[in-house]
Amino acid sequence: MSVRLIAKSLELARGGRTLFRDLSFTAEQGSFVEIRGPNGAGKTSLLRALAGFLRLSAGVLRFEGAEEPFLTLHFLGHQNGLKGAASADAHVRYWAGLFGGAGGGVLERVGLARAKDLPARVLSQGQARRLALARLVTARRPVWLLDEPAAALDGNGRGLLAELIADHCNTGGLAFAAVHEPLGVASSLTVSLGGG
Amino acid sequence: MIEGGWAYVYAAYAVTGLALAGAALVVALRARHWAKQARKLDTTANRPNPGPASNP
Amino acid sequence: MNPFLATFRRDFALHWAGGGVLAPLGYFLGATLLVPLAMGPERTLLAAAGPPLIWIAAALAVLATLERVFQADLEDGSLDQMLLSPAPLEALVLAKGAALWIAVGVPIVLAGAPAAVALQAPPERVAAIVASLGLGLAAFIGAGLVGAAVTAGVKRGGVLIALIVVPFFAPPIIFGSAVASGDDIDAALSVLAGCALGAVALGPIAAAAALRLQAE
Amino acid sequence: MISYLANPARFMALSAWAAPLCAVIAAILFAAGAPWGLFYSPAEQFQGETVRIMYVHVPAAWWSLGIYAFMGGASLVSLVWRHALADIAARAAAPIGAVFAGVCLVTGSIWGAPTWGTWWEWDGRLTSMLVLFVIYLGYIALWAAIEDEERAGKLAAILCLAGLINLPIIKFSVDWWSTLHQPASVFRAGGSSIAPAMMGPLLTMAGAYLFLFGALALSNMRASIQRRRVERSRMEGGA
Repeated sequence: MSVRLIAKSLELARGGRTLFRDLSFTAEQGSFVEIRGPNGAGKTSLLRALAGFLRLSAGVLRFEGAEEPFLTLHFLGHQNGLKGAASADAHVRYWAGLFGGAGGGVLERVGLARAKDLPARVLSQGQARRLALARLVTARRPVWLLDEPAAALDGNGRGLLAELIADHCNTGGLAFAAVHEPLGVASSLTVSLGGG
Repeated sequence: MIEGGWAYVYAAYAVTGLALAGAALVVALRARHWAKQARKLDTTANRPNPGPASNP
Repeated sequence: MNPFLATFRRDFALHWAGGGVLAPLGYFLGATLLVPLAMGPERTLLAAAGPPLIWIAAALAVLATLERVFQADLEDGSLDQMLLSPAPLEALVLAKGAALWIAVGVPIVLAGAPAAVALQAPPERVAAIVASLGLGLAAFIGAGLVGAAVTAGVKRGGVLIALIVVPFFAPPIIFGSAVASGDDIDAALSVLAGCALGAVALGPIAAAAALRLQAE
Repeated sequence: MISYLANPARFMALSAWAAPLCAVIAAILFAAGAPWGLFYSPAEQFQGETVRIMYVHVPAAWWSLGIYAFMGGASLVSLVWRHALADIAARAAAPIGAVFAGVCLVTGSIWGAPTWGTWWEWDGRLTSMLVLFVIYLGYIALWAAIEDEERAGKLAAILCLAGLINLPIIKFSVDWWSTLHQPASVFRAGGSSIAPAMMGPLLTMAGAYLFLFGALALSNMRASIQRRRVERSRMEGGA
């Protein structure tokens, strides 16, 4: 399923302040888009608008090749979306049910196989972020919206992240990432916000 | 027939008068305060005086 | 496993974690204990007025569990994931409500039997009281979901939820207490069932609308 | 009409003369209605003079419900057409509705005191009004508790509509509850059985309350709009 995301003159105002205006871009299938900009420039808001959580003040957003946009994307925010009392394995089973995926071999993929039965609260920051990354591969969804995905990841954690994104894009996926420094994946498009 | 009704009647009217007048007073004061702030904002906005902006 | 069951299983498990149902259940029994302490141990007085007061204890116990139903999901980012599920958010909210009803509601309902007897309810009425508590708890939770959703973003919103939801508790308490005090039990039970169905049907819709706003 | 009013600047221009006009009309109606009810209308065969309390109690009862219905309408407009002004209107109306409900409760208990022999009797109508009063408090408290004003408006709108749907159910259950526990209360507070001579002052006072609500709600809205403008300019370091 090939997905193309077309954005025309997007505009967003929060609490009377305009975060961005006349933002247009087209993201082709298989591309990795970096979203850059200083803190408070609206990177997170843009990602949440792409995810459909946030209503744009103006502009047109079109997911070509997907009937229901929110069914075609994964969202990785600042928080990991983890429940401290639930084990890593329980999280994967829950996400498999929630998104409708198989969820097999996912923990191995992100290097958390040994921590399978540990409750999420005992995981380190890096391990927790890896578990959140596991959600991206639990159910196959063409569009990834990643908000500073490398946060709290150590060296080989970043390696894993780059690998996941590269695999995703090579197999026809599309990924957006709000970043402060490059992730080690060639980006075919850069959207920069808050230049002012 | 209830005797001495007038005491109750005056009590009820007094309470109503107090409550409604009190509410009106609070609303009027609040409206006046923010009208003044808005006016002050307009004067400093379209008359950019060199002096420091008078923050309330 | 579909999203509804997945959410139900997860919330049900989370209710049992960390001491689980001990706190709400203990609170229910503690609140019931306050009744004779307040009214005196005199049995005839208790028999006349005691049983309906179980409903105050049940309402308090439910109110105590509502604050974290959605606040936790909003804070840890789980709400965003629920919005991306194929199942409508209303269904997932219903699943969370059902998990709360079974994990917390049912134990309180069962504890209602000894509590009713303790408050001098006639033994033959205890079954009706337990049935009414089951329906009443569903009505409380249905309404409580709305209160929990609109205050999810408020820190220490527990007291605010209580204030917001108390008016919605009036009908279930009226008809539930009528059953407890033995006034035409069948009529009261049927209307109580109506309240419960209404709350379970409408609560999740309003709560989901509020949660979508919280996620903005 | 809704979109016409939706633009704050136009609303400010319109309300600049509408609010004082409502205030003047309300003052006139109060000045006419109160003496009319107090001195120029008949006492009642059984209640004697205390029936005159009806002229301050009944309009308060009518409008505390009417204002909540108004808030429900504004909430619907806010959620469906997303007008920010609708949120401001509902928030401006709520405290006035609460004051009217409070007046209704106090005057109701004063009115009932001679016949009931106590200052508060759990009469069906007064109990429903008390529940409505708590609903108003919950609505106002929710607004106060949420920092983000835009979100607070929409969440309060949802709560208001949930309350609106529940009001008839609450009214029904409280009425059933009050007949269950004691016979229908003795005095007839409203409804068709009002003597024609009493309708004059009653309707005048009802008009007075309505225009008072208009004046207070409009000025509350004006204040909220100006407050938002001032705070927003402060936020941008303007003032």
